[in-house]
Amino acid sequence: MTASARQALRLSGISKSYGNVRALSNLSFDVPEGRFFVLFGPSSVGKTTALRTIAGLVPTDSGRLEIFGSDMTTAPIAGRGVSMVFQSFALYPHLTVYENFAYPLREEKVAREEIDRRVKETAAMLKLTPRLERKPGTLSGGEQQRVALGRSLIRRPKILLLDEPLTNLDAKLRHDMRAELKRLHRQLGMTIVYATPDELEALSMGEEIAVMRDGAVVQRGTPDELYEQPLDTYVAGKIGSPHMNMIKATVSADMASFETPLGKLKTSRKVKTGTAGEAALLGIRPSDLKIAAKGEHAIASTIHLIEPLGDVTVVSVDAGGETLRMVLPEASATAMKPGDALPVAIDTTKIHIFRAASGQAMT
Amino acid sequence: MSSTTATAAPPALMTLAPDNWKLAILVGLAVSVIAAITFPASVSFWIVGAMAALVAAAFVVNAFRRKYYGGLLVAPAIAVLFVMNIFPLLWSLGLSFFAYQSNNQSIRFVGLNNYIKALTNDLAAEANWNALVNTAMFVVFTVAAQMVVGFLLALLFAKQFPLRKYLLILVLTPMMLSVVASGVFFTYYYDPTFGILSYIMGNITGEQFILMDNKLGAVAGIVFADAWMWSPFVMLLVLAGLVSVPKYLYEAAAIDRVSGWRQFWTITFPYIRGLLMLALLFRTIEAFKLADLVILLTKGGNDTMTISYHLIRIANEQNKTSEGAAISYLMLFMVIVLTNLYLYLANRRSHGA
Amino acid sequence: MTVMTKMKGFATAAGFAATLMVGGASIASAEDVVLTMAVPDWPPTRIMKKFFDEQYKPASGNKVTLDVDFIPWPDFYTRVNASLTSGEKKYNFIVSDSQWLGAFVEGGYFRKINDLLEADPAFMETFKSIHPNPLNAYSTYPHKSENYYGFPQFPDVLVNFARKDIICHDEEQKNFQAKYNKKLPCTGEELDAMTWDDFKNVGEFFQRKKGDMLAGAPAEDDFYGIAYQAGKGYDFSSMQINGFIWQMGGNTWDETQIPNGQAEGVVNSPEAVAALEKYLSLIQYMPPVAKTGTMDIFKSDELFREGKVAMNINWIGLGEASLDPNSSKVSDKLVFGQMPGTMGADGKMIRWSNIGGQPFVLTTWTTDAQIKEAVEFVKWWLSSEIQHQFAAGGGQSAVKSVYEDPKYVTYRPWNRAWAPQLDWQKDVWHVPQFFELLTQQQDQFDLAITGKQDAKTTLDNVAKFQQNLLTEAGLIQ
Amino acid sequence: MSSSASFMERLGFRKASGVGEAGWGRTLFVAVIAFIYFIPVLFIIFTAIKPQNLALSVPPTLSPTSFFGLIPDQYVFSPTLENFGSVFSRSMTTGGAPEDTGFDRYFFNSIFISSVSVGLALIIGTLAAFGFSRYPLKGNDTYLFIILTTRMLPAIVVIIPIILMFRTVGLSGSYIGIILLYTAFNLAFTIWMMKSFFDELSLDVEDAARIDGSSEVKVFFKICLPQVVAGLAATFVFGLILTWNEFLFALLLSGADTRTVPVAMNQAVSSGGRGTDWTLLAAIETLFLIPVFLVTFFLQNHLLRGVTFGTVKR
Amino acid sequence: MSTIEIRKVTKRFGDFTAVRDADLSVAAGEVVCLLGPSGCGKTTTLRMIAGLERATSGDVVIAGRNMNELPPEKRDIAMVFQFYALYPALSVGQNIAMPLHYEKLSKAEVDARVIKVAKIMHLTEVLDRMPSHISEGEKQRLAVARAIVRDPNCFLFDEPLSRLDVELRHSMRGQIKEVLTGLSKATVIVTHDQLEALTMANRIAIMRDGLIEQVGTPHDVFAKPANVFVASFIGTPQMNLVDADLKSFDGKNASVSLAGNDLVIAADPAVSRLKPSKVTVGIRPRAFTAANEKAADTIAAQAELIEPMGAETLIHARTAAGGDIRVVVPRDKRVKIGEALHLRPDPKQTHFFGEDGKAVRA
Repeated sequence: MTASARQALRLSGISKSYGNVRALSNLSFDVPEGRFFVLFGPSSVGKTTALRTIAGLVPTDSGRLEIFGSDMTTAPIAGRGVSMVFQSFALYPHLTVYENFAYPLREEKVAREEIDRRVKETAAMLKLTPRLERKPGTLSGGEQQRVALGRSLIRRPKILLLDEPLTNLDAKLRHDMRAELKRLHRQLGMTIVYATPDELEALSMGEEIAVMRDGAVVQRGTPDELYEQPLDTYVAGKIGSPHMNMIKATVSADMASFETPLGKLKTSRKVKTGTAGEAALLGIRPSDLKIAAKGEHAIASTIHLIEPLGDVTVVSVDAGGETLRMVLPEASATAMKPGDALPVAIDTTKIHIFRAASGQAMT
Repeated sequence: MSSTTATAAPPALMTLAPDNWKLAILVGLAVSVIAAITFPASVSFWIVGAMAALVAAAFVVNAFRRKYYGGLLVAPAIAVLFVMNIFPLLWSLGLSFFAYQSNNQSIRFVGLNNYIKALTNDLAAEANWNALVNTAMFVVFTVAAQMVVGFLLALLFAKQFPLRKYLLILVLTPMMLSVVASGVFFTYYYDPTFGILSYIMGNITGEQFILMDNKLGAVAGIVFADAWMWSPFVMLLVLAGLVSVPKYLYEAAAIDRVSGWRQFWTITFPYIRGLLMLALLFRTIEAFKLADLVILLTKGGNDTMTISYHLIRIANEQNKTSEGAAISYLMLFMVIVLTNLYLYLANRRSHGA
Repeated sequence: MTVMTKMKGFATAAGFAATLMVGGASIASAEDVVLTMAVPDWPPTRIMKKFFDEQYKPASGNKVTLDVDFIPWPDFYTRVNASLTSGEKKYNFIVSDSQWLGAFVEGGYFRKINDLLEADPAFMETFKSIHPNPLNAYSTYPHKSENYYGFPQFPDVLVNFARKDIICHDEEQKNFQAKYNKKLPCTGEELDAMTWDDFKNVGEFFQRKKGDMLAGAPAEDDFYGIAYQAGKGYDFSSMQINGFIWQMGGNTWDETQIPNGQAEGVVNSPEAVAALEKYLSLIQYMPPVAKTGTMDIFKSDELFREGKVAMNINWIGLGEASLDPNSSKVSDKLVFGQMPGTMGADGKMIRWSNIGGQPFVLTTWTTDAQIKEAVEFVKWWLSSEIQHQFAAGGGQSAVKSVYEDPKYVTYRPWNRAWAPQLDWQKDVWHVPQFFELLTQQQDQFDLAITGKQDAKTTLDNVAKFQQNLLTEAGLIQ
Repeated sequence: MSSSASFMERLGFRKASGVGEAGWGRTLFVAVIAFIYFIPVLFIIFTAIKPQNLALSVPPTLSPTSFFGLIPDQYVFSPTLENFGSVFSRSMTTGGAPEDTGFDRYFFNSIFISSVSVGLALIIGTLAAFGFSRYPLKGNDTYLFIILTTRMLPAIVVIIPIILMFRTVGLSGSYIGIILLYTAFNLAFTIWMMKSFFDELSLDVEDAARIDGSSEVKVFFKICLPQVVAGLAATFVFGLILTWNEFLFALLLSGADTRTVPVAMNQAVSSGGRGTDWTLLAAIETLFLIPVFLVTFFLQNHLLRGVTFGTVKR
Repeated sequence: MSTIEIRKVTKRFGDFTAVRDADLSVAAGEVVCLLGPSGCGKTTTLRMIAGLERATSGDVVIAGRNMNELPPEKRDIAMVFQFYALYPALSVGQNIAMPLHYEKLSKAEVDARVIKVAKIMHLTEVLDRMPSHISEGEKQRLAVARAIVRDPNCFLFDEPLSRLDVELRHSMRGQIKEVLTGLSKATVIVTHDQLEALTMANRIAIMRDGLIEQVGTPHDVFAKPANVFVASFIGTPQMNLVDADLKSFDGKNASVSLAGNDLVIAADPAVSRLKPSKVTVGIRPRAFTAANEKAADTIAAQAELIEPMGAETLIHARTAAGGDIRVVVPRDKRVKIGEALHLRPDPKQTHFFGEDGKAVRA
């Protein structure tokens, strides 16, 4: 990730509508060369359309698309140097794995021996060598996913677009594939634009994440930036699992403490833009809630629901009429029962403050 | 569906360009009119054809330059259908307003006379009406028989079992027979002296059995032969529907303790309904055209004349071309009304509860 | 596959297809004259083609080819009609049923041959030596005028096919005599002398159930005395019914009387009604298929050949199959006579019958070169030698010198009945409305045959229809 | 998938899967019924190997073998292959030498005309179906319906103008004419069938190919077409069966050189002086059945899969 | 008494044994999850309970009755299918009413029951729609609604959430659990997602290759995995399972050679049974603490890949032996790629597995 990297991709003001439905609304972002860039947002937010626009599968209504500096807004698909992995994998069902791999190379008129060499190399890299003569329909989901990946990688595209490639895999495979993809990216060094609705995928793989809403980017930044400084409640709610607890509050006159149902909370910083008495929302991540140690300032609460997730347990507690989720290590939650009282401590240094009206972060 | 590249602007009206279809139409029309006036029909036909080709070519080039792939893809089919179906249909529509006999090439405009004759002339209209009623009867009986038999056959083959493939082809074979051969053989099967049917019936009842000497028997004989030949068609479509019912629906029904009858109506039937309707549509269209079996089995005797055979006699044997055209247009009108009604019903049913 | 090889493959395929499509249409040069002929596919035409190929040497020295399109009988008219009316101008010669003359002469398809006859007196003489009944039927339009259009290809009449093993059996002879006080006809001459009443007696007498005694042995299957055509298709009842009507003093609409001849009152005259009633009354003695309206000439022939019937009235043209042991179970048991007649008031037999057979005609687009060769061919065909050979091979000849030759009766067993029958032949209408007249009449007759309406109603309907149609067409004033 | 509900979908087609299993008991049961259903065909086939003089025997002869005494002798005939020879060569005159009947030509015509026209309809119709499926027009169904109506009229109605047209153009009796006609005849059905197949395909797969550098033409030929092979096969079989046995067009529009078997078959039906030659007719039909039977048999798996896949909506 | 009990149930398809000697009992009000990777036989087991498959051998007992010979309709069970098995031709309301026809209730009663269930499952708004016109989540709820409209012996769920997207899956887990708690029936849920199993089940039966490997509470299967397979299947990220040589054990501390490190670690006394041998040491990714320098109880590794997961960060670290170790650290603990780590496993969360893969525990 060098600062001087060229821009592999630049979208400026791209809009696209299907009939009355606006898929992309003045979408702009750029991706430096070699970056693992994630488009994150819930379904039907325009991620797929954005990727298809980059690939050239969807003509834009307005705006400009540059790939490595040249205008590609209306260029044919073939010359863009972009390849794509579809959510549905979109393997050629009538061709063997070998032929699926070879297809893009044949289209590029690569010599037969070279095709063979690269197919075998790719198959080896993706551990698909024993499957080369099989048809996609006979492969497991994970294998199909790897074939789709291999087919996109084999012609060494400058930009690789991945459209929710892990959605159709089962839970365990999804976890394993994240690290695999990350390794591949590091190994091959290409620019990747990855669309996903799964924040874990976004956070764990993305070097940079653009959070999308209604066809536009609402915030972009590194995983840390998004986690630590969400610009609004939308981003705050989407990034981090379990979701951030939101507590209604009123800004006090000192601009640093807030009236909440849990009592008065004093944050470690002052808000500069707010006014006293303004309605605010305090965002507290479940992991920033702790069982209060003895003597620590604690909020009294009652356990409402216990969800063991294996390594950790999500415990929902009722406090002052608000429900708060907190994440506890498995071991420390085993003895808990719903109805038990639990003293909770809040790490006030990590409270996020939003305007109740607009949802924007208060600085 | 990608057409990201900018499309070239269409050429101005008077530019001489291969994609200027507007100009091509103008030129084509002008040349055609002049040719039709100056040359005999056999020559002007080709000139008009060439002009049509010119216009078509201009359209194609235009479509190609501007990437109207849809139009390009559909064009050959439309061209063939136009030349071989739509054009002849329009031609015969035109003919139906003339008095024209093909063996005697005089032609005279008579307006709606052919239609009026077909509908009101006491001899012609009665024959037409009679043939129409018979046709309706055959449509109802043959289609009903085919649907029922085809459906039952499909039920037989709905499950996978050993040798299914081989038994299925046996049942499909009647559809592959030439109507001439199977029809002629049915006259044999029904023959009171030589035929198997009368032989068996005679041995059972001890009395002479003549199937085709009354209307009921004649209709039954024709319906049986037709149903025998075409039930496999219905079967194939229904079978396709049956095997498409997901097995888990039946499992769910078993868990939900749904009765067999209700299972059929709420699970099986909705799945085959579409294909059943398709089969019904195609077979109804074909049944409307029933002629060959009637010709072979009864020659229209015992009051089995169908509209299609009636038309063959009028238009072909008697060479009353334009009169036949008028009758067939009346018939087409009816078929279209019926089909639309059918499609309307089909759609309403699949959309309603 | 590269683009080039694909292109080559395509070009080859296209070339092949084009060859196939163009092939077949060969063009005649000066020396090579091709006469294209549309004929029904049956022995008389096959024989003609065979003789031509084996024997014909054109006097002109040109290479003449007879390109014969053998079309199956059931579709013959449909196909020829389509070819003619489509204007494809394919055939030079067409074997036409005599009744089609009007339709196609009026349409301008059939060529008048008077000029050809007049140009060649010898040819005219041969032509005139054809028996006048077939000549009128096959060649003239308007009927019995001096306008000639065709040459007889195969002249045909109805005769009585009988089983001598049955009718000459002593036991049967004796029983018949006892029952009807009349001798059961056995020889050809005795058959000649039969009236329809005798025919009816035979029908009644020989109706046997399976297992009944028949000619000294138990019948293997139901057996019937008589059969004749009573089918709805084409002309498969009119040809028989017309005979009854003419014999019994009635008449059909007479086209030679245009424009004064009437249908109403003629077609449904009391005599005609009585004739039709007579015809219908015999059907009950026939095999049951007659009741279904599908007893056409082929069905009655089949029944006869399979040994289900004692006597059958049918065309000589269908006779060959009866003689062939492969297709006939009765090939060695046959005796033939003239069709039964009606005893006139004067004690003389009246035998009017509807003529069968076909002429062949020339089409109007035939070129002069082709016509020249065509005339040569026809002259050769009508030559005594070839006509004899044709008759010997299973055909018939209407040329006087041929059928009067004593040898003639030896060719086929039914030839004895041939010449006397010729004098009693009439024909139906030759007018362009022929098919409308025929189909409506056949429909009506079918209703009568299958018992749906009586003879009077039937003929009234026929007459009314004919009167209407012919008036509209200007043929009746 | 496709944005608008297709015509088929409105008719109520839905997704496929799973077939039940049954055992030999079912086989036996179905075999009995299938056999009964097949009897009229079997009788024709048996007639083809009967001696001519037994064709109309009463009682009918039913089997070439007694099946170890199971069938009484009176119903048994001794088989012969002579009739098949007669199809191609037999004596056409009384006592004459056997001659060529032209049936080799008719068989060739049937095969050539059927395969070319069904193939052509498949090509043109598939292109059109793809067009209708991928580039939807407003009122798509209406166009399809109009195409369908071209099949609704009795053939005789279009035949009149077609004869007139052929006469003007000089296509009467040519291969081109009859092939074009059959092509049009099959087109409506082909477009209908194939459109529903294309509607089923995943558009993502096509887009994947575009991204892999394929032109639109290649996307169609290398990606879409191979996926609808079952549909092509099913459509081919249906078209073939209909075209193979077509009679009226063939009778009226084919010449002596382009005559097909169904027309020529009538040689055996009231063949002049011989009435119906039952054994000959049966032999012709049996021979005529073989090609289409084999094609259907070998494409049978595709046929059922094709019909299911193509007409059933996800 | 258990509502569902299967005893030594085996299912063979030809040569293939899908389920082998499965024993399981589910008490009234208890939710048991059958958890395992695809093809492990869990669905087959469920289908045998439902009667959709016939057990090759063994007994299926429901509500005290042996059901071996009874078809599904006689077993009085309700089931939710993986693909929901909604009747496509029936509206949502009619779908819910379908299981009630058997009971021959009056129309009013049926309607009342349907509306009641629709309220519970939030389907009131869509009662008149067709299944093809409702969202994926509504379909799933409809499938559940159709099951709970009855009062059956037990409920069976086949992969009920597998078709939903991430967010929906989260929320439906809770909803289903809530509904099941209210119903208090014996329930079997089949799933391949351990999160679903852990959150919804009272007990989890983990299956592999037709065998039930372990049955236990969520805590049991997580904290005391019976064998390597269970250990690897439960917990995210997956437990590190490292091959090691057990050199010696002094009754308290084990000395092992592991991933290129010699390590002394406190271990369960039962480890003594293993003697010196090959073992597998299992350590949860969250069970490491980072030491500043190498020590006798640390494993040396190099951070290779870093996956931020929000509150925590997953580090893939490479050991000297080339193996991969997953370590989860809180997000404030910043690690750079290539950084050398000294990882100290928590002995309490370290598991020893013998060569047979079985956990060694006192």
